[in-house]
This record gives sequence, C-alpha cells and structure tokens, in this order.
Amino acid sequence: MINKIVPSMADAVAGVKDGMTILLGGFGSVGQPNHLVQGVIDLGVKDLVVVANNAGGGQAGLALMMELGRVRKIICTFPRSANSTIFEELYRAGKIELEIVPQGTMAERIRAAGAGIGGFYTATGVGTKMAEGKEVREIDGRMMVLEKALHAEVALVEAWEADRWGNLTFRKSGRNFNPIMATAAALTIVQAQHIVELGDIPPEHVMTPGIFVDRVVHVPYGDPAF
Amino acid sequence: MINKIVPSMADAVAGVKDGMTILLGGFGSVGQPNHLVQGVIDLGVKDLVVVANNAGGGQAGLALMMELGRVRKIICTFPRSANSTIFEELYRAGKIELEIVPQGTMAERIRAAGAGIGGFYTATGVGTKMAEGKEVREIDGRMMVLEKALHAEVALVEAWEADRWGNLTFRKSGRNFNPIMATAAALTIVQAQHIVELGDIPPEHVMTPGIFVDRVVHVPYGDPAF
Amino acid sequence: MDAVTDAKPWNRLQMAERLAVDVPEGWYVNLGIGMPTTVADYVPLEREVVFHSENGVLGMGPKPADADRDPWLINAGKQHVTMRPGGSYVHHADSFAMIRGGHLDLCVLGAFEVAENGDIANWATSENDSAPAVGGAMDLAAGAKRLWVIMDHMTKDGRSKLVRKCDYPLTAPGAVKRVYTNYGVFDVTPDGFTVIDLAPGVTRDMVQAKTDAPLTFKV
Amino acid sequence: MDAVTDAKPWNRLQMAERLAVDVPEGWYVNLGIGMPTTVADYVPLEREVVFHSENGVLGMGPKPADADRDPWLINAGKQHVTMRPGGSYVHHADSFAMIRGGHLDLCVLGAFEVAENGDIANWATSENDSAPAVGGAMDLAAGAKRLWVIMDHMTKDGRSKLVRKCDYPLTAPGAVKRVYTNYGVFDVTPDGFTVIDLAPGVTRDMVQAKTDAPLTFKV
Repeated sequence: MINKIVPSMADAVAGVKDGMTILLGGFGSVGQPNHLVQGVIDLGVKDLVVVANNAGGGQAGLALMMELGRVRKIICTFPRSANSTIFEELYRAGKIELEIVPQGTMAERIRAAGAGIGGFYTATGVGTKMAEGKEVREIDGRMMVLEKALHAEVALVEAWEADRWGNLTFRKSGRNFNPIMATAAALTIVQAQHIVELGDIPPEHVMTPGIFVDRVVHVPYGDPAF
Repeated sequence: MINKIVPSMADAVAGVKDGMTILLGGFGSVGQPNHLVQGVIDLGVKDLVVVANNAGGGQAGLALMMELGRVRKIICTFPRSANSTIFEELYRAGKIELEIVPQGTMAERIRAAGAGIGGFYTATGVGTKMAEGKEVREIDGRMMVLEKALHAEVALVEAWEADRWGNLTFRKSGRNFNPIMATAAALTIVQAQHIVELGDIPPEHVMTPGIFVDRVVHVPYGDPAF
Repeated sequence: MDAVTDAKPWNRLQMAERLAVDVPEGWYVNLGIGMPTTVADYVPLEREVVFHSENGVLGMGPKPADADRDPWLINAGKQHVTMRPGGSYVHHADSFAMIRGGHLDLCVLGAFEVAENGDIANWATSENDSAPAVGGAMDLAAGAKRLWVIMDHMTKDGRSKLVRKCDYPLTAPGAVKRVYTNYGVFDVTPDGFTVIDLAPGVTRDMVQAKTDAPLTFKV
Repeated sequence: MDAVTDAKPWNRLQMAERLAVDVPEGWYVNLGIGMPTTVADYVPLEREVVFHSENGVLGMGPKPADADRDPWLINAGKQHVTMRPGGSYVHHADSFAMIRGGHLDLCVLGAFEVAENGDIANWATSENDSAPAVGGAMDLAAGAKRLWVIMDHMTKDGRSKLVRKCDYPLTAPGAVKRVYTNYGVFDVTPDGFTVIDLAPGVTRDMVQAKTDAPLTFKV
C-alpha cells in the first residue's frame, strides 16, 4: 500500500541537509508551510538557499530561519516585508546573499524545472538589469532573454487536503507557488490541514497529483493570521 | 454584462478565414469539438493549417474537412488512425503537408504560446530526426533542442460546462489538449455540453478561466461514440 | 482669479476615478499595489470588469468589511479581498501565463518615472541601498496588452516624473501606453507625450511647465 | 531431448508477466501502446502501482467490462479504461510535465530495434513510405527515469532486434535500461547487453545465436 503520510515532523523533514536549495511555498501569510520550516530549523541545518516569493514575513518560518543564520542566500521577487525587518538587517550587514527574480520568471523557472525544460525565452526583463549577462535574442519579432530552470533538492508545501497517495488540494489564494514547487524538487514535503481518504478528492479536482509528492505530515493549524 | 455565449454556430465561427492556423482539441474520440469543425467547414474556408493530436478519425470533423480539401497542412503527433484512411490517402497523393511533432513537445509549444514563452529547450527529440536543423545545446549537463512556441489564429475547444464569462470544465479524459489550446489562439471558440449559471463552477474547480475564452456555443451532443 | 489659482489638479482618488472611466466592461485588468488598486473602487459592479491578481486570483470583488475578511483570500498587495461569482483560482505559473501571454487587456502600475518613449522605472531607485523588490512589475509591464501608469505628476521635491529619459533602473523599455497624473492624461505616442485630457482649470502652459518632457496637445 | 527442443521461450503474455514481476509497489509507470499495455494485467491491484497515460490520466485501473465502459475515459491507445480511487486528470502539458520532468519511475515501450548502447528505434521504419507517427514515444524515452523495452526477440523474417547499431530512425539515443524478449531479460550496461534472466530451457548459446549484438551473462 502506498502511504506517503508520515507520523511526525521529524519523519517529514528527515534528510534535509546543509547547503541544500529549498523551494518554499506561500504568498503573503497564505499557504506558508511554516511548520515544515520550523521542522527544518529544528534539524539545525545551515548554508541553505531558499527560494520564496518574499524574504520572510512576521517572526516565524523563514524570518526565524534567517535570524538564526541558517540561510546563505535568498532567491525571491520581493524581499521587502511590511511586518519584518530581519532580511533587510542581514542584507545590509552583508550576512545574506540575494538574487532578485521577476515573479513570473521565478514561477516559470520553477515550472520549467518540474516539466523537464532546461530554459526558456521570455520578454520579461529585456532591456533591464535582469537581463544583464544573459543571452538575449529576437524570437518572432520580439527581444527575449534566456532564463534557466530553477531546480531544488527540497520543496516545502502547504496544502488544504491530502490523501495517502499524496494528492493535494489548496485553499483559495493558498495555491500560489505551492503546486509548481511540488513538481520541481527531488524531495517534496507537504504539511496538510486535512488528511482525507483515498478517493475523497474527485479526480477532476486534484490540484497536485501524488506523483509530485514524497511525504505528507498532518498539521491542522487552522487559518493564516490576519 | 459579459456574455460570451453566442446563439448560433454561425456566430461562433464568424471570422475564421482562409489560410488560418487552427488548434483543434481532442484526443481519440474524446473531447473533439466536431460541431465547431463542421461549422468551419460550412464557412467554406480553405488552405487551413490544423494542429491536432491525430490527423482525423472516423468520417466527421477533421477527417471530413481534409476530405473536402480544406486543409493545406497538418501539424500532429500521430497521423495514423485505426478508423480513417483519409489523411494517408491525401498524404500519399501529395495533397496535404505534414509536420510531425513529439506529443509532449507539441503540448509544450502550445502552452508556451499561451504563456508568452518564445521558445524552450527540451531533451525530447535530441539525437533524432526531430532535432535536425534546430539549435541543440547543453544545459546542466544534458543536450537539449530549442523548440518554438506554436501560435494560432483560432482554437476550437470542447468543454463539459461553460458559463457566460467563458469559465470551463472538462470531463475526464476530455480535458487533454483543450485547456492549453484555449490559451494559445487569438480567437478561442468553445462548444460546451452544458451552459451553467455564473458562479455554478466553484472558483477552485474552474479548469480554463474565462480570460482565455472568446465565444461559447451550446452543443449538448451527449457522449463520444464508442 | 488668474489661471493658476483657478486650477484644480486631481487628487489621488480623483486620478483613480478618472482612469476608471476609461476601463470598459469585459476587460481583464491587473491593478498594481498602491494607488492603482483604488481604481477598482470606481468601477461599478454592474460594469463587469474582471480584476486579476498575480497570486492566482481572477475575478476579485470589492474589499470586504473587516468582519467578513476571509483569511485565505488576499491579493498581490497582501490585502484581503473578495471573489465574484465567475472568479477562479490558479497557481502562480498559470497566473503569470495570463500576464506574460498577453491575456490581460490592461495593467495599471505606479511609477517613479515614465519616459516619452514609454520606458518605465518603478522598482528601484539608484539612491536606494536597501534590497530592491521587483515583484511582478516586469512581467506585467512586458506582458499586458496595455500598460497604463497612474502616478503623481511631480516628486515630493518638485521634479517632473514624466521625463525625456529615465534615470532610475528600468522596469521595461517602451511599455507604457498612457499616464494618468494630477494634471491630466498623457498618451505615449511615437512623437512623445500627447495630452488627451486635463484636470479642471489646468492649462497647457501650466502642465508643460511642470513636465520635463515636451508635450503635444489634443485637448 | 536436446537443449533446443527443451527450450520454452516466453510468449507475449509471459513476457509481460515476467516484466510485471520487476515493477515494485509505489512506482509511477507509463505503458506504451500494444504489448506494454498488457503488463498491467499482471500487476495485482493490491500491489499499488500508479499507471499513467499520456492523455492526462494518472491512476488507471483494469479494463472495464464492455457494459461498464465510460465513453469519456480512454488511454493513449484509445482503449477504454477505468480510474482507481486516488487517480487524477490533468491536461496534456501537465501530463507531459510528468513525463519530461522525470517523474515517471518507469516507461515500457515496444521497439523495432534496441542497440547495445541503449539507442531505441520504435517510431518509423525507413522502408515505410506512409506518414510516420511518433506520438509520445520520444518524450517518454527521453523523460522517464527508466525506459524498459518489451519486444519480440526477432523480426518476423528472423533478424535480431537487439542490434549493435540501429538502422531505423532513432526514438532516443542511449535511453533503454533493460529489454524483455521471448528469450530473456537484458540489461543495457556500459559494456553492452548483459543477460540477467533466461526463459525456461533457453541456453546462453541459443540466445547468443539469435542476437546480433554480443552478450555477457549474469545468469
């Protein structure tokens, strides 16, 4: 019997190691797998590269992981945060590296990694700093820049429902980066609000098929904070 | 009030012209927008380029369109059909052009067109006839071939449910190429089995958001033929 | 009264209201964070405009009352929003496929500078040593069918934001089609900025005096 | 009896049965059209293997009785299939993302030829003047974590299909990891074909005599 549901957070995050690249789902306060981030913090691993839309909000999750000095580099679209200054302090002090990526390019680079695409040409960023040092060519009359797939060792994902095959659904704007990140990592770990029976999610309504998921841990934490 | 539902087949296919490239959804007998194809046949247009997985099955739809001499070129993955010889006869007689594309590359080229990607690198086809004359380069240790986005003037799509904003669902394996083709054409026309009220499709379960759809015509034809 | 004291430049809400007049029913529209977001308040619900947010929300409705906020439903500005009947959720790659694939009829952004050739700079200022934040601005600027900018006409220290050439790092070259400011509405044309509307009492001389780039007038 | 009359090469069903033994629970598997499809009949339902079909079907179950066929549910071979609890539907780009992104543990294809370096030719024969049909074979061959081939050991006119170098147009270079034929099971290694199993009574000499490429033996 396939059973991707693991009994503890320690089982969920086992194998995450120093220096790994981690895709971290969530946008704003919604769809953040903060309990998995805490699990990785508790492992004590360091020199991590974290790919996330924001460089940590609030005091928990990624913000705490950075504050503890575990993150070597952030790849994100919008490092500023209204309710956290941890990243900016570390960045000004030269204690953390930053790679800024346009949000659509970041999403597409992650999707590319999951879909076996090595790189792609996009008009986003052409004629800006984002294209410096990158190949630019004209395709169908438009200048486009080559962007590469963004792979990772680990993806941390928050889902609404999960079954033992790892099929997932997401709630409203909690979907965001979670489904594409689930496809792009060697090890995809999910914290799910609800564990459901196999077959409870209608096959037309599965948002992330289990093929992309390695482990699921039940974290019924409730609603995101306002 | 946004209302993409048109009252007649003539309204649905208005504006399809000689020489256009048409994306045609469907895989096997399932999800084939055959009534829309008949509508285009009835317009009398010719010199069409048709992009479809198969080069027509049975005697209706694309097979009939080809038999009537309306199709200049087929772009497909698998021209052979167990229940139709129309394409092969035309092809052997030199009366139709053929571009064969690996199925995943065809799907990805269509998606790229819809997503603003000019081209992408894939390992599929490297070292085969499919890569001849195309740029091949090594990315992350793997040889990959550059494939270009596949745009079209028109997409013909079959859906299960549609609302007046053009939101769609698809039934089981009727999904296939339909959602990606809906994104990749200047004019996307849908034949839908069921017209539903706005809001009847839960926002989490919309499979093709209405932004990709221009016109919907109600065609409650029932089940695909066995 | 002379012409100057007669002039009533638009305030930020009036600018948003003026822009909203130009958004027809049926358009798919992304409104950037800040002033652009307020445009939605001036599009009546019965004029069906479909608002998109980068984080995978299509078909946003009005801001909820505090008591009705759904903790699972935010926009790209991290504000709580509502969903209209006919809305849909998608993941980030599909959301940016809408943007980058040219499916949005309109994107409205704020800006630091807009140049007469349509260049826009809205994500980083050269003086700023803190971490720059680009978000989805470059994708929106390069991808939408139309990019309109809504911004104060002048900086706080009195410099024109409609410029001959951008000083700040570009968000996208040649992308802007139209600019809404306190003084009027400016189309970006092959000949530079063309004024197509002026706020009440604002004269041609007045707006040209406040603007770095040369203006032509259709009003 | 001599060795030759003692030999019981596998028939096609036995080859599928033999291959099925090597598919462990939990694998995601795509079975090509034709002989590969029959492998599923030899994987018991209680050994949970998740079968994928290119047309966006993940989690296929057994073939339905004729009366129970669902007209909306077919596989890539256009045969009617069933869906298991835990299955899901996706569109074609997402389906091929599973294939091309390396998410399938195994793909099983038929072939015209397999070369000792793992090259596979299974989509076009040079003599064939009719329209060639590639379908998803190139994606599957290049994308799956493992490509296994199941095929008759010889052509109908008695030529070996395990060859030193493919004559027919390639589907993918260096992709095949293992081959199942009537005579045995052949791993593709840096040193060429290594026999890891033989059908009952088949000898080393017999299989080498039927095979164009040189064999090494681990059985």
